[in-house]
Amino acid sequence: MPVYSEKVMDHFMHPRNVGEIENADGVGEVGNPVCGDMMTFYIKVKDGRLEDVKYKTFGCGAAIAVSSMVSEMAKGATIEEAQKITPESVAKMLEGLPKQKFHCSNLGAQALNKAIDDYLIKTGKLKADDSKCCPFCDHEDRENDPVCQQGCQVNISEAKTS
Amino acid sequence: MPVYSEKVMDHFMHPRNVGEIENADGVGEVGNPVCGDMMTFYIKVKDGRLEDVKYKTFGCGAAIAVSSMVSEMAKGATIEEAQKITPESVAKMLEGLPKQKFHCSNLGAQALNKAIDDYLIKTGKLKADDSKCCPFCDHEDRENDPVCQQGCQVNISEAKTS
Amino acid sequence: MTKVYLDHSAAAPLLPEVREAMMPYLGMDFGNPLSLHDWGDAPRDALEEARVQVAALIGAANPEEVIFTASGTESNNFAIKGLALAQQNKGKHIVISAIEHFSVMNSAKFMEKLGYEVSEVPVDKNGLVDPENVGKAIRPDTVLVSIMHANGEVGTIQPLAEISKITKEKKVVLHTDAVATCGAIPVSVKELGVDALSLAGNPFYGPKGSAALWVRRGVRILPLMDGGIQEGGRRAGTEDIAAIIGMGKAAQIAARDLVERGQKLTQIRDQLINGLPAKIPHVVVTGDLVKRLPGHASFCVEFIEGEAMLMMLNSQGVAVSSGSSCTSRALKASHVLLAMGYNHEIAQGSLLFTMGIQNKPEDIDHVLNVMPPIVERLREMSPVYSKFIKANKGGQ
Amino acid sequence: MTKVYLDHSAAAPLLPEVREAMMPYLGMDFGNPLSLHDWGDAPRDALEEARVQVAALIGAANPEEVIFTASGTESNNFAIKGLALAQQNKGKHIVISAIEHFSVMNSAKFMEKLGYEVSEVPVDKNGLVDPENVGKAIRPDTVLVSIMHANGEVGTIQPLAEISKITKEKKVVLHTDAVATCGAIPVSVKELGVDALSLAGNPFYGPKGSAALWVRRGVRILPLMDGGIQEGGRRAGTEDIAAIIGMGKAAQIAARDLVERGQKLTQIRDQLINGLPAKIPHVVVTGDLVKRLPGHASFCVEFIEGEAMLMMLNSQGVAVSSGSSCTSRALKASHVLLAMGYNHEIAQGSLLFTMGIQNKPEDIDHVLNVMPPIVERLREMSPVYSKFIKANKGGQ
Ligand SMILES: Cc1ncc(COP(=O)(O)O)c(C=O)c1O
Ligand SMILES: Cc1ncc(COP(=O)(O)O)c(C=O)c1O
Repeated sequence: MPVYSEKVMDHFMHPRNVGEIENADGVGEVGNPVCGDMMTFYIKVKDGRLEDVKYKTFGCGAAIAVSSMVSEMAKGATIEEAQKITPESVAKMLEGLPKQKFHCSNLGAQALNKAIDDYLIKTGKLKADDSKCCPFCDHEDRENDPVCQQGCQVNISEAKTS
Repeated sequence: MPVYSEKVMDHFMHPRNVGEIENADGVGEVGNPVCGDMMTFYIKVKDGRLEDVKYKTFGCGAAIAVSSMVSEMAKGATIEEAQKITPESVAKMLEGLPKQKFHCSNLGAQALNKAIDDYLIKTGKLKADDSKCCPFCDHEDRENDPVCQQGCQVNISEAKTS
Repeated sequence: MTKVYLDHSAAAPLLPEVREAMMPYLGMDFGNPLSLHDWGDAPRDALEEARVQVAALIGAANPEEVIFTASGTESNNFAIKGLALAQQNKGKHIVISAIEHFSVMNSAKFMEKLGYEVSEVPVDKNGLVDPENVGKAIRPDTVLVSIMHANGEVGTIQPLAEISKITKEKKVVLHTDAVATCGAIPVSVKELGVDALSLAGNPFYGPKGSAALWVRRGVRILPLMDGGIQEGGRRAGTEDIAAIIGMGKAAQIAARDLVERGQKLTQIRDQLINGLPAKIPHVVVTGDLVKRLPGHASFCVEFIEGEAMLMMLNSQGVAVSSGSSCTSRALKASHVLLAMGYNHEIAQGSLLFTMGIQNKPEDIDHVLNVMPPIVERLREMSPVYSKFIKANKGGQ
Repeated sequence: MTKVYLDHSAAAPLLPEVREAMMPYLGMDFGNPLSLHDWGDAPRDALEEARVQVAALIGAANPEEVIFTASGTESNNFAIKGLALAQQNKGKHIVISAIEHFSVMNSAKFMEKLGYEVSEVPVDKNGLVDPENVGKAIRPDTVLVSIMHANGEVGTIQPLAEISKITKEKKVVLHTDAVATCGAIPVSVKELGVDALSLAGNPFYGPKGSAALWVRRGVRILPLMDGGIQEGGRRAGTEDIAAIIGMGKAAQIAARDLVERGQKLTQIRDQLINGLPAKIPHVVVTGDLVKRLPGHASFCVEFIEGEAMLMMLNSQGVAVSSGSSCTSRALKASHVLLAMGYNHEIAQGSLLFTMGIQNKPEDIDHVLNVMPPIVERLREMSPVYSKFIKANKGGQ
């Protein structure tokens, strides 16, 4: 059996919505080369809906497929709907991800959310506060652990010194 | 390749001179079930020659072949000639013995020598003194080692208590 | 010449179906299961299929609990060293039986070098461990008990389900060396109640170089093979997929044929166990007559030595062992027989017949025909026998 | 579709002659080499013949110095743990290089749990160890130095003969992991001056599950596998004769064809090493260009990630690795590239092509054709690349 599901392979080989949006309403960047995967999401908002979603991704097959899937799930959705996209729902839509890929590569939903937050902050609908975020994958559950347990699993203290 | 040489197999399958000699001139018993091999040699002496040599052996294929070969080498020899039979010369005549069999099973020369000593003591030509002998294989080089290094390699102190 | 192979505990032939199953992995499907490209797919699938098959043979709920190794010896080393070291903060005391295979016994001895203490539980004349004695041997600092499921030399099957009641109560990890039982009798890790279990492929007609350690989920173990991330990081080293798939196939067939094989082997075993002492005086059956492996008949023939019998049987086309194949070249008498209370002299006369699925009742007939003259010849040559005869005459 | 396998360091196909040589031992000659009856003869002869063949491949004077194991990983674990433990009264300090295979590195880490200290000697940008640094790392309590012969990930061959001058002078045991070199380049334990050497069969088209540790006579080592008396008591466990005879045959053929193979592989290696950077900008060759394994081409492709390239190459029928096969599923960037001074970002773009004797120049042509569009596509998608382009535009 191949490592990746057919759905993942399809999105990896034919990623949807790749690119940047000039003058995007929100931009969200997550990840870091230490962890191996980086994504930048761009959104265009109109009437509370994500009129356009684009991204650029540095990373493995899973990371690329995840970005593509997230862009498809988000495009045309309301902000509230898009905020409900989770790593789990993305993995499900992709017909599963290999276990060891789940955390590290499945950053699309976070990147999208960060782009949405960026939009919300820019438009004054949200106050900037990312104190709880991992600096590498921007996972929210960091809680000052030296290792990003819930997110990219990078050893943060080690990675910072090296 | 078989474990044993053809010569060993021949002597093992068709041992020469098996048996006891009633009213033997000398009897030599060596070995012990701890070590796995026991041999009793019987000799009949006439005019300084071993007129007859017989033996009984409890032991592995090598032990039986060794006994048989020693009996052949000794039969008809002078006492002096017979005393010169060594484990090495026996092994050579047998076209080699497996390494791990060399010490433990190659007691034939010692048993023969013990039978000769027995004859020499009985006839007043030798004083009894076996203080340096291993109690299991009767090797001479014991020198108060707890393990019979040169002979049967039995751990003497262990074997005595068990 | 009639050829009768009765040394299956030393080595068993591969089943043709097993060899068939292995061939692709010695050919086109040579890839590494860790590879992310197409060449990794077939070996990865094969690996996981074999894991399911082996788990099924031992009634393990979760295939991921099966860790493939390269020999029964490796599984036992892994278990003893890995389970003990993983708990070194808890204590440094290990309990084993007095008749364990050398791979358990010498692994425990190795742990002594690292500051552990080892207690040996005795066995009775039939080679049985009394569960109560296991309980008595357990101390507050005991971290591991290892009692073999069946002994390969005397065939005795231990009351593991009763032993596990005690280790569970005392919250001590229980390992069992089931190399001799898996594929020969029904083995269920659940019913046995053990925490870890060693098995090997060759005893049930799988390839040499195939074996496994099953470790219950949640039980901590340190690797014996440090290195890469194979086997979930628990056993590093490129997997020998051909061996593993062969073990899986053999496990599948063993599970299917277990009952039928057992009945057949028990029948010819009893033919020999009853026949030999009836034909030859002063022959004792070693091991338990009831709690016994099918296809396993072991004896001590008094007054003569095992290897000599073995060689003469060989000249009649019959292959057997004296003691376990591992001990046959060592210079010491079987520690198993000594622990069961036999003296050195009798232990030297040990002879072991292990039957396989290809053996027939006629094979046993052949043995029963050729054995008596062999024993007679060797006894005629034996100084021990002549002493016995003289002593008995003297006594009359 | 064109199929091009360029991942021989992950797994190599068996030579047909090797498979032929193995077959009897998967069939009629299934016996145990320790058996004293006829069934033991053929496997025992095979075992000793293979030992001679393997000894010949590495220029070992004495075949008895070769101990068969089941993987390169086992050989390395055996060496590091066994050589260190055998000298524990002398000292508890081990020196390794910073780019050892995980089986050496993690074995050394395991020894730290037993109270040993481990020093890592750095490497330069090409992955070379400076022998002087080995000398500096040795302390009065150093009992073992282990420096790999060649690294499987970047192909760099170490100056072992110079390193052994230092260890001999300082009277410290020197082990080398030669899994990547044996059968690929001439290896002579005498010329290298080492005391112990690990090798495995699959890299030279022998079976998986076959490997060996050579230990110079007189050098003390404790077993990793405790148990029976196989391999002179140094490695217990029933021997996998089929694997061993396969390794012997493969060693014999490798010794015969070494020079020819080396020339051919060096040629197609250089075709790729020269061709790829010429066709694609921002590609760096990793490892030394001269002191390099034949058939080994490794790169870092900037701005994109290795696995994505690997998967796209796979869709074009090309099989490669990113980092070693063992690390490809781990979540960390290659410790080898980081130790050589590459940063994380570049290290993520690692790509490894390992060629085998069946590869042809056309295979490399195919790679050189399909690679550029793959890299282009992935760079177009890469936020790192767009930042680089923007920064460069700004700078102009
Ligand atoms: C240099 C080196 N050492 C050791 C090993 C481990 O060998 P094995 O996978 O046979 O355990 C490898 C495997 O690729 C290697 O390249
Ligand atoms: C009970 C038992 N445990 C362990 C082993 C060792 O297995 P292996 O020879 O596969 O290492 C044996 C081998 O005969 C055995 O009978």
